Amino acid sequence: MKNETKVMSVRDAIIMAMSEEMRRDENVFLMGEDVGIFGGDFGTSVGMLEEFGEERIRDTPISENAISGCAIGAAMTGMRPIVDVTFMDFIVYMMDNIVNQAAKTRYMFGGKGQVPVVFRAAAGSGVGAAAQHSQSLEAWFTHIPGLKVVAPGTPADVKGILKSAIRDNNTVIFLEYKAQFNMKGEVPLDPDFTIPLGKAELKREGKDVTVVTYGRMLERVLKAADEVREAEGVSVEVVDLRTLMPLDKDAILDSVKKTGRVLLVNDAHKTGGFIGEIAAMIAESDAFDYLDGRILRLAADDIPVPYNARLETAMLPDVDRIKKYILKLVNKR
Amino acid sequence: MKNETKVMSVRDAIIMAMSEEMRRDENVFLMGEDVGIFGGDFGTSVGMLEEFGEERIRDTPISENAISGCAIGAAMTGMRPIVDVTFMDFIVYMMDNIVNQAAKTRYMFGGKGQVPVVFRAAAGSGVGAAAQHSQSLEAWFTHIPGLKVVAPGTPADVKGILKSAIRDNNTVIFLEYKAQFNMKGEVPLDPDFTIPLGKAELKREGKDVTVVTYGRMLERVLKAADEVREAEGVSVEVVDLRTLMPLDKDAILDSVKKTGRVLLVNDAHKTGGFIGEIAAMIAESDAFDYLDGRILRLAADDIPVPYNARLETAMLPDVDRIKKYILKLVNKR
Amino acid sequence: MAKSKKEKNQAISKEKLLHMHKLMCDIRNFDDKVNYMVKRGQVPGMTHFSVGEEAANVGAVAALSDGDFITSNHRGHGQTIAMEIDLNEMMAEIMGKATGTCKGKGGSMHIADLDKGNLGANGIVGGGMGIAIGAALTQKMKKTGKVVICFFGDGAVNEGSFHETLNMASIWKLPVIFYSINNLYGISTPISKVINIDYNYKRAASYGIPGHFIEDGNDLLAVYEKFVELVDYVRAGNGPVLVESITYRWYGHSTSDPGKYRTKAEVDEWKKKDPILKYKNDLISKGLATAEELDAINAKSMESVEASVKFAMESPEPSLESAYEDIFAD
Amino acid sequence: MAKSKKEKNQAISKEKLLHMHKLMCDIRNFDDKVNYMVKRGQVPGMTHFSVGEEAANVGAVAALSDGDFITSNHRGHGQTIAMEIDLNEMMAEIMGKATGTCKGKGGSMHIADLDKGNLGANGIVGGGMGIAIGAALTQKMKKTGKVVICFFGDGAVNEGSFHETLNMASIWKLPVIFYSINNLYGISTPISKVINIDYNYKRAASYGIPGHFIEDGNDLLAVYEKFVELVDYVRAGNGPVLVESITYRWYGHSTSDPGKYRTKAEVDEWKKKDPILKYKNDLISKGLATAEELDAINAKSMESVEASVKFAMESPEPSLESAYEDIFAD
Ligand SMILES: Cc1ncc(C[n+]2csc(CCOP(=O)(O)OP(=O)(O)O)c2C)c(N)n1
Ligand SMILES: Cc1ncc(C[n+]2csc(CCOP(=O)(O)OP(=O)(O)O)c2C)c(N)n1
Ligand SMILES: [Mg+2]
Ligand SMILES: [Mg+2]
Repeated sequence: MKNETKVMSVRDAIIMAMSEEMRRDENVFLMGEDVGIFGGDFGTSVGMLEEFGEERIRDTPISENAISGCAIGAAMTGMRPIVDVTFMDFIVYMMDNIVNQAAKTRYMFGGKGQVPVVFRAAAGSGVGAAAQHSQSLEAWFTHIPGLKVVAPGTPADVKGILKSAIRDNNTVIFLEYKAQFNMKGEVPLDPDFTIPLGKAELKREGKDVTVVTYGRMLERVLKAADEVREAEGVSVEVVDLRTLMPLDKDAILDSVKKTGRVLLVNDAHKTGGFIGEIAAMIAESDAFDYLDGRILRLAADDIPVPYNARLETAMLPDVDRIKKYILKLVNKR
Repeated sequence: MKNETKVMSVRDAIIMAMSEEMRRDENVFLMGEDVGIFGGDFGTSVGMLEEFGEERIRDTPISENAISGCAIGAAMTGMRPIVDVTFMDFIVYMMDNIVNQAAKTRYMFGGKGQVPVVFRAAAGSGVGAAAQHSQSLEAWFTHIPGLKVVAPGTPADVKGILKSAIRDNNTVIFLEYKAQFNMKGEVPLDPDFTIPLGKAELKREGKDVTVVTYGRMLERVLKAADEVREAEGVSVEVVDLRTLMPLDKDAILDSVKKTGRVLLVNDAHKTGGFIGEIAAMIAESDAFDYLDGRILRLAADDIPVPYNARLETAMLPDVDRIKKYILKLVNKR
Repeated sequence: MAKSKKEKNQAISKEKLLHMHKLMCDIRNFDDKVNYMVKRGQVPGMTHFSVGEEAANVGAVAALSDGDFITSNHRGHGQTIAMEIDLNEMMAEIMGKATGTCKGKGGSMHIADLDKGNLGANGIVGGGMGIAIGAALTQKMKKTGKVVICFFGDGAVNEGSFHETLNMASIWKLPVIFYSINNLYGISTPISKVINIDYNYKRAASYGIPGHFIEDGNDLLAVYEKFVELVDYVRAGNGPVLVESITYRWYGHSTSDPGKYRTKAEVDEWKKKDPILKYKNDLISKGLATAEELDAINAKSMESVEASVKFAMESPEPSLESAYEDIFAD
Repeated sequence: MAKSKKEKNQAISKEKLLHMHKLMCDIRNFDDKVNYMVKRGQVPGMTHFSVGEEAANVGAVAALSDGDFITSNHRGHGQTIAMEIDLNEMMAEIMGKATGTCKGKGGSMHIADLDKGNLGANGIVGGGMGIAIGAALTQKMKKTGKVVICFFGDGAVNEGSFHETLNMASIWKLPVIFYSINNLYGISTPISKVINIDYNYKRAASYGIPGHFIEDGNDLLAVYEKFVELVDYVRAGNGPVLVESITYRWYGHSTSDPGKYRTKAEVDEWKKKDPILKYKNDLISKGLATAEELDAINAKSMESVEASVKFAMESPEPSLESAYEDIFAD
């Protein structure tokens, strides 16, 4: 098993990561609405009830405040809960517990206690679920000291990052993307396979332009990078953050210093989104002096997510727009 | 009364603004915990119960979800509620209503309906209230299309902006600062005095450095600007945003183009804060080409707010640090 | 909507009896059709159906008068049709067209027509409750004499918003009827697994308000008569009430639902309790209408649903620019 | 903390009787002192006092055994002292010193000692309830036999978290006692203005759990005996209970409170119902202790409070670097 891989979906990678960690550590358990016999709103716990039983695959009432609070209290006393938030939009009802409690507990209590909870939140648009079921709200959490935030973009990264998140002794907000549960890729089968939090990965090495991205947009960025390399000979370096907080600043800055040009891409609303923080971080760093052009951003437009599929699609960066921006940076268009 | 002014505190400016609007429009009313006989947690409705009675100065249970939801439903049907959130930290319990309901109502319903509510939230640290009572969370709301966000920094601006917020047909998050309720200044007595939302003001004109700020930090920025001008002859232009959303981009960019150097200052946690958005906006604009140096940020450190007063103070930009950064930008230090 | 609040004490007019039948048929036919289209990929997004719950919806709304309000939830088609929102516009909305109630921007979960007293379907469980009490507060402050029905499911009763809004409505004596349509499940989760009492309407006691129970939510006249009583009570300024009716949804929770959590036998059992069939038999046996009359209404309803599909199909997609409109009010 | 859960059926040992007196005196003296210092600007931040509520706090905690847990709220000094947290460290915390329970980073509203089963005072009304049921879930999953008391006020009962957590604890039969200390006001707002029933403990019925009432929350033995019973019940795996006691806070809500919402007469009336005096008279009249013994305990308590002030005053301020520590666990 050590070096074996298998092609599987993000959904299956999530199930595998949770199941392995639950086998490994009896303190790990999953709770949330319809995680049991239903197998999760997005099928991300199908089969787990059968293996782990009702105590550890815990169906809850529709009570997001109690779910999140209960997870935190359990974590403070020795358990390691995973919460299936389902649609990230519902995290609005968990804000006190995540922001005022989990993030601050250890600090307020002078270094005592820890809150190892993973909140798995299905982010983003792409399934025709409209304004209240399509948000990517990671920027709320990256702003709060004491929280870790991760958003892997491939099935393998999903497995490795989720396992690290479960093992981490802090509260982790884990973004998974509704539009990508069926996305497939090679995933290591080794139950010891993990990916450290806080480390970005160069998914492509390049010298002309740096593109920094994470989560859902990685797929499109890679496609765009490959296409512009192919068609225009532009060498794009793709920095896949995977972890937003703690942020791997060095990976970003090193790449920017190398290429002198940078495009930031994510799927949250542009204004106030996390890529704004990255732009600011670059602009105040010594990498600024290496910049050959503006720091460009591509993100979701600043509108609530519309229901109509064409409109929903249009508000997001697509491969063409990403390519256009890359070429703009190298003055090819 | 037309051109008269009076020196008064921020607290009194708030009371005056609300009272004038309540006299002017019978649909305006105030609701929140202890707004009645107690006069508000911060004294911001003292005396109003006596003038307007219990129906319009409405004490509520400790039920932030119901308070915010009720305000929104009332607004959708013709009223214009003002909600005293008290400590901004408690807005965690209002997130669904503000973000999923108020911000999206008009859009989701295809342009029907409006939600004229003002949420007055006491932000920031400075009163020894520790991690759960000291946050400035404006960045959560500037990220959500459909909301307006304002943060005036002088008693006169507080009056003028609050009145415009009450008259606005959209949901407005109004930041007031716990540490500044007693701050005094000249305030116009004219009940027709308002300040338009979405317009920044140059609080100082200058040519060497632009400092963009808002809210609580304005006072410190002005002091720093005056002191460096005095002591070092550095001419600082201070752009006071007052409104964060909609953002007066032109005011910022024009100033940056003029000075070529920019410092951004606020009192929220640095990472993911709203000034990061401003930095990103500058870095992707044509003003980038005018920059003579990095875009610097000064904000609260990325730690939960500690109780101890010295620690609480140290985590915030003070006049000296602001001066140091200004001088850094002009290479004087 | 009923025009008179006195109706309880009078015989219900034949016109009204038949109209309620029509509305139930509309709901059934509309949702059957949408379900059919969903299965064929002709509906672009998430939907939730009211089939099986027609009486529970129509009976409640039928007790309202012009100018009254409702708030609805994700399973809103039934309430919305009962509120006489245009079928063409509803179908167009579900198909994401520019002619839809929400110009194609809201979709199934947000169908509403604020101009007609429907303050919104809501994608957030418990999300409409605050809006409902706020609308009721306006009626009280402005002394309009209008009332609000706040619709929600059995699963929603464990949201904090339920507790906070019932309490606030009670202490302020707001004219709102909290109405839990108990279809026994929240997605896959049986209500018996998530509350430790038999029926949720009993929670009214916590707020010092009356709790009412409609044991057979598939009995249109029982629902209607109860709501006439409740609307009267609430309109008279007595403060809010909580009412619960028992019914069942025939289809899965939403667009895709493997349905492992309930047996076919259970579903079949409930299909026998078909609210439309029951009402039809009722009217016929009481001599209030003939089978022919009722069937003709259904046939017409099917036609109007087909027409709504045609309307929707022929309607234009919203323009890309329209995505950037309607965010802020002037 | 009591070591035996059988105690209810036995006479309470004299040692325990006197120890409970000591704890009440500690709360009184500690908070009197802090209040004195607040008035002189010697305390840097927000504080809330437990004076008047000593019996309601001590009687509850005294029924716990080692290894049990509490969650507390903004008015946490009383519970924390009852949990035997070190007075020196508490005073140092309130003065923001490095030697404080939270190294000066938490302050009055967050005094806690997680190592001693105190899962935190909490600045968010209702914020500790989720933590309480989570701690109870751990006990249940790990079969530790330990229980949790979740402390909150009368005002907190209208938070959504109250509803959601009581329900969840009930359906999962978690070992937690929800304890509302009803001091008649939430800041300035009388409980009678914000609920439409007489007592909140009756809301237990909504969750299918027992509701208990302690009419005189200033009667230490009444509180203690009720809690011995409840702790037994909960520890035996019967699921949660809700209990409410009536008491009164003598001081204002927090550091600054003009107190216009209640009359001096009312405050004076309640001061006559002093829980410490009552207990003292009780013990003396039953011949269980002498006035001298009790006064000596109080005198010693005052000394320890003075000593805590000295300790706190002499303690160092936390270093600036310390502000940047303790954010993440390894
Ligand atoms: C706050 C929130 N949590 C969870 C969901 C996901 N969700 C949508 S419908 C539903 C079940 C609702 O059950 P019920 O209230 O009984 O209504 P029904 O669907 O049975 O009509 C859930 C959990 C949601 N939309 N909003
Ligand atoms: C979520 C939240 N809302 C409001 C407050 C402000 N607040 C602090 S204490 C308090 C009153 C609490 O009343 P009660 O529960 O009766 O406790 P008491 O202070 O009387 O002990 C309020 C409203 C808060 N801290 N948290
Ligand atoms: Mg249901
Ligand atoms: Mg109280």
